[in-house]
Amino acid sequence: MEKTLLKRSFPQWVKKLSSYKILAPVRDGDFWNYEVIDDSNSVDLNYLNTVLSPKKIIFPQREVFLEFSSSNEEGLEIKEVLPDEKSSVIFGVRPCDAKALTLMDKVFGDDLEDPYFLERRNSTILVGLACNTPPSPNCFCLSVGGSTHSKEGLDILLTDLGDKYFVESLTKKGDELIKLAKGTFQEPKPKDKPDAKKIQTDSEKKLKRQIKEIKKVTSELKEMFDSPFWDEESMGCISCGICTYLCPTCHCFDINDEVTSSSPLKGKRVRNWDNCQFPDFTMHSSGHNPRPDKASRLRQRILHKFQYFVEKYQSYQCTGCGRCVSKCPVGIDIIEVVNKVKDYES
Amino acid sequence: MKRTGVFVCHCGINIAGTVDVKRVTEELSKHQGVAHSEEYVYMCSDPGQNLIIEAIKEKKLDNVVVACCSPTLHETTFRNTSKSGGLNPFQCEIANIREQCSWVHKDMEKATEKAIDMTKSAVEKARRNESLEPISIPVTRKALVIGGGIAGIQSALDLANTGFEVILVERSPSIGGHMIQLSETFPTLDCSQCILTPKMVEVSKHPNIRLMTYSEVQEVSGYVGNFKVKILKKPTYVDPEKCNLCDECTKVCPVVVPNEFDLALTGRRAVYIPFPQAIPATYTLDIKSCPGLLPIACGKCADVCEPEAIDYDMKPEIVEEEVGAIIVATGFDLYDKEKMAEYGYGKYTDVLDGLQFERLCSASGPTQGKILRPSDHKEPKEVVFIQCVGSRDPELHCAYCSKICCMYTAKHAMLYKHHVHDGQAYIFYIDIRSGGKGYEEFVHRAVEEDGVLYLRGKVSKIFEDKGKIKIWGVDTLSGKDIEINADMVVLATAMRPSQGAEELAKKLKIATDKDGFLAEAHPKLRPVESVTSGLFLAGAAQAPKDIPEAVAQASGAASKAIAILSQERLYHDPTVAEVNVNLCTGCGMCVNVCPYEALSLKDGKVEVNEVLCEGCGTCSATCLRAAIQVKNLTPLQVHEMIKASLGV
Amino acid sequence: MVNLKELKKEAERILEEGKVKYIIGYERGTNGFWPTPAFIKNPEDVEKLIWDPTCVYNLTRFLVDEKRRKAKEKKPDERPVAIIVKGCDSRALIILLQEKFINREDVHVIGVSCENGGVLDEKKLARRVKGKKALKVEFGEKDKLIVTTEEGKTEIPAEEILAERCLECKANFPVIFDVFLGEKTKRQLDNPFHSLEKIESLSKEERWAFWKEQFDKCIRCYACRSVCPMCYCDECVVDTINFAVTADTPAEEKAQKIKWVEKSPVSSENFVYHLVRAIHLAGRCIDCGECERACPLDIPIRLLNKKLEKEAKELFDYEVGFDPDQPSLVSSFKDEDPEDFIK
Amino acid sequence: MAEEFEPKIVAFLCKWCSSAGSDLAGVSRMEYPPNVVPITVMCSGSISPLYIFSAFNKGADGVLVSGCHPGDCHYIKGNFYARRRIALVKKLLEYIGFESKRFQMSWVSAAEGTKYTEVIKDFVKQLKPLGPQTQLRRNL
Repeated sequence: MEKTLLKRSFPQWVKKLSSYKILAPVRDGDFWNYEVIDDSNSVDLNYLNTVLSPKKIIFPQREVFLEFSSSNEEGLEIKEVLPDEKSSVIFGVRPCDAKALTLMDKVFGDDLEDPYFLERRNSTILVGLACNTPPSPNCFCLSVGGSTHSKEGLDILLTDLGDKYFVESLTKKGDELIKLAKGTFQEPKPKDKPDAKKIQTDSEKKLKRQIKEIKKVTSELKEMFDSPFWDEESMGCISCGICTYLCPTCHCFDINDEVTSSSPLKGKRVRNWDNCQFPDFTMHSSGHNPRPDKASRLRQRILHKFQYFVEKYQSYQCTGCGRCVSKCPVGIDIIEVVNKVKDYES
Repeated sequence: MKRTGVFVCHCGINIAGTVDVKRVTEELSKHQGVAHSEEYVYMCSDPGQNLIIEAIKEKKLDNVVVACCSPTLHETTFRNTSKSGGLNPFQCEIANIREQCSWVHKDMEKATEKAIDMTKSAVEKARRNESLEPISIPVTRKALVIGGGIAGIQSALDLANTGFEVILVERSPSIGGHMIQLSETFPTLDCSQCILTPKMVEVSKHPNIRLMTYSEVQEVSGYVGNFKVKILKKPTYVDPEKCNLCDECTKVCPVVVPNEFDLALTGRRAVYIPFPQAIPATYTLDIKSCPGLLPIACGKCADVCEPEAIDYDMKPEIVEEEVGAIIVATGFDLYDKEKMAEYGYGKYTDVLDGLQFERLCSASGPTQGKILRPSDHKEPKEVVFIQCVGSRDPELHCAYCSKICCMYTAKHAMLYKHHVHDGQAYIFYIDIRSGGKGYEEFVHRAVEEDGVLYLRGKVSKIFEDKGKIKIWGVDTLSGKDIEINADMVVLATAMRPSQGAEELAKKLKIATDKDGFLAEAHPKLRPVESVTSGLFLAGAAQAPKDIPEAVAQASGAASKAIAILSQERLYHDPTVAEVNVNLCTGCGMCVNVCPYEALSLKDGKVEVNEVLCEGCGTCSATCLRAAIQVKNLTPLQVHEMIKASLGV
Repeated sequence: MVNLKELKKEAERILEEGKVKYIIGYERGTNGFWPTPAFIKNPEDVEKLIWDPTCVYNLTRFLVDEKRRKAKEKKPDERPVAIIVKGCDSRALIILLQEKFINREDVHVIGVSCENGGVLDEKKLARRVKGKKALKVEFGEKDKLIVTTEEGKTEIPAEEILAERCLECKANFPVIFDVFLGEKTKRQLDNPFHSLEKIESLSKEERWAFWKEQFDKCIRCYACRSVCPMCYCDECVVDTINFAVTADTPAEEKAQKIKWVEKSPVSSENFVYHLVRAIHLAGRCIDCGECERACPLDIPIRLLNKKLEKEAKELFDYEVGFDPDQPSLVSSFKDEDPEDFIK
Repeated sequence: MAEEFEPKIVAFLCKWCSSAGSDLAGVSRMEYPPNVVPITVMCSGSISPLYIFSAFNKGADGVLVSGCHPGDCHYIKGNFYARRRIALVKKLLEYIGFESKRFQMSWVSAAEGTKYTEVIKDFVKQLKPLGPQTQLRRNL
């Protein structure tokens, strides 16, 4: 279904969606983040990339799995806690972040299904906004098979045509949303679609950064596991969690029992994001650490995204959002690292 | 999981009166890991203790918590009980639900709640206690006594006579201290030298005593039972073995310097014997006043020395010794004369201090016991004695009372009257402190039999006037102004820690009080011990004292030392700091804060000297990486106690 | 003015003479005009070295890595590592020496002075050149920085785009070095704790609201402590995992690990984490501002540490980072330390 | 009317002075409110800031740290380090807007049973109007 929507009537549409929880980018000082919106007028789509991707909504940093308590002698009493939020709409999802969610679907919905993730994923509708100009100087979605106007993973894609949006509904869920506010949409004019197309090609030209000949990378990496390359590249790394926590595709987690009372025993089993760049990520209780240094950890990050994931799911585990590049406190640049991989002779 | 047994004591109604003991017992029985929980009217009674012993055996308990009175009372009891039950004593913890709970609360409900939390907290601690054995240390059965005054002599003799080896170190050429300078002693007026010299001789002859005069302690390391000391033996340039005391050397020595023994009332040569009965009986060449040895400037003494006892090539020597205990008896000095200018001291030759007057009275003194004033050797007819010179004067001088001045001033006045029957003695005093056996009577005797005139008040001005010393003052009783034209003034100057004591204290790591006297471990209960175990205090080094007190403390210190030396091994509380070397980065912060220098850095990691460690835990609170903790009161234990106290 | 040629000459010299293992410095990054730490081993690479107001990083952080690496090596190269330090970085070095974490002889210190008072604040700059993209920033004449954008050069008064910490810097030149470039132009400081005033002036409730909002943002990526040269512990006390264990660490010791803070990024735990970090940096933080700069969510962490720096000065007259022989703040005391807060 | 709020206080007492002082209060049968659960440590110098944060994190409404008077420390100088450390913790808590009335330090000697009861009474009185401490309490 294709429509157009005047920007001024955008709030009316949002108003019609009162049965949903609405999330959209909200400005906080110098950066943007997805927050729950209660006032339909406060949805502002002139935003740059959010610090945290919509990952944090569908795969929250902390998730309670179950609650346990020792009820007298019968041992433990256990209660599973599944997410039961009303379905929500996220506005202003960037194509790269939407694509990222499809990659997570592979992980959490593949051979092993993760009810917590899927529950949220299915109850969420993604309204994307195409990037007429790359929102970050470090965008490189094209290099990893994405696009500034990619529809992958979205339910609706909006393209900014100046005073109006070109609206493409891509799924049933999307159609639902539009139906809820039929009146506020118009049928597209003939030139709207070509316009949108043109904007896309222009904007893709504006992408400043790219990984060249990415096809070669995966095979190259296979040869480089023991290369000193990783030592050189990781010298500047400080082993913080920014790159992976901000990454829309990174999905590693750690499961913990949080004891709130030791006698009688009470507590929760929770899942928290974890991070392959932390030194203790692979720490064994024996004291052995298979990834003892920064080099092996940086290698893991690159290999996971450009080799292992490809091997398992035939897709890079990177959508070119550029967050890890922009926010790395020491200027480690995944684009450069991968570019160097290709022309590295050991 | 560890099996803990909980035993709640009623203490009659002392606890049960305000704490629902039954409920505490029930609640605790539900607590994680509590395998047994019971109450009894008096846990400390034999039947009570037997309950514990049986429970330990039957229920296979790993540790025991007794909820009862303060650990200061029965911790030992119940630790021994646990021991007889087959547990390590450290597996027993006390929850103090009496002093800290039942006795201070009225509301039964709330007191019970609190008692429950306290007991749970104790359980959490107990189950994480390590089983520990006391740390045992070998003992070097030899003692060091620093200071050869009456206190040091007494300590040395007591130790030696008990059969222990003693090293007695004295920095001046002879032992005897200040007591040997005194003429008579109050309140009996017996001759000071007559009662002291026999002891000095005994020291010199004693097979167990190694006397090291003209020597100073340079360095002390180690700990109780195992101190290592370095002693500097200064060269006397006279071989005591060869010296036959012929005194020829002094006759030829060209130098004359003030004689310390007579407090500069007389002079001595550069080579000299401090006083005739000096121990060791030998001469000393005082290099500071000698014209010089390198190169030899004079050399007369060696020339005349028949037995060739004089050896200019004698070198300072450092003697290293190991001892198990140390007694510090460094004595006192009188308040510096510079500070006493307002009394004309140091300005007018006939203004003397107490010790100088002692020398004047002494038969062995500069005037062979005749009291003549230094300026013109005339017999003084009017003598003014002034008490509290520098003492009890927080604004300008010392805040404390020097304690012995009241008595020796009375003695001085009395001695003066005995020598100069027609003379008049005045005493300016603030008040008379004559506590002590026969002391009060002594002062009365001075007034009644010897007609000494006591004037209550302070002196306002002292100045020379036509060969006399004019004293202005006020008699605060009559309110009258007083003016006396005295021939001589004797000042009862304050007692100070002997010069150099502060420095020595640092070497020994003994604390000093605000006045510089050595600090005892406890002002009431541990008056002869220092905070560092194995180090004891005797005599005026700790506070102003008269002879009997000094002697008493000296014997006390000796017996404390004997308590250590008489043992094969010492045992030290094992709840000391331990280091997790994996976490330690060797920053040394803990080393800085340790009050006992028990911590040191070795190859970038900190090491604990378990014998020096007292387990205060300041190190563990300072460490940023939890790399050091005190056994059986670890951060984990505190963390769990916090949780239990708050019921989470 | 630091002469970059001289800097490179010195770098080349020590590398050619084989005096040092390698040089830790700054080189131009690939992400815009921001630099990235450079680890230069070969004399021919010294050309990469740069020195301008974008050189924000406190490189002493990498001496910590170097020590760890060295510890693992069988036959370690015992030569020192050369490092380029600004005033603040040099104070970090002082602390590392004070805490005996590194030995003086293991570092060859190339000190540079911060011309016209310091380094950039990325966000301030972005705001200042609104929209336009900065390509280059250089030191200009007296308290001016020269910013080059697509539209050419503009002179901007330093204080408008300098990092807050630089405006409060006690000494914008190194206090310890083997070689020194530039000059010791100490900027005159009327209020070294200016940045605290805003928060200090708030009411208790407002202060709480402020910090709660900040710490609620925290995602515990630990960039603050990872970038901090003072956070060199093998294992942070708030970490719930035994990290500094070895194969022969007994189970009991592992079990001793305390969960002071839960891993979950919830308000209370974030607070405790940041409080513990602040108190552990008391008397150690030298205000290089890296924690705040690294934070992806702009939590003003620096203002926590700065506060304790202020208290240390005012309560105990304790100055951080000038004397490697001074005992640390919490392992020393004065008899006259204030105690009016004690009942 | 609702029951009056009863604050829960964790009191870290040094063994030699403050704990002994609380014993004396007991022996002299002085009464004070039962809101305090004492934890006896060897020396106030051994009290880590972590203990204090943790106590609040575990839900304490108030935390008391008590040691020997300056100069009386059984371990010579432990309480001087405590004084400095606690001062910093107090300032930090104030700064982040934590209710600093909830954190108290005192000197209580073994002879000051009366003072101990006074300290507790005042502290409890001070805490009651504040209600439960939620600022740092674990909210998992």
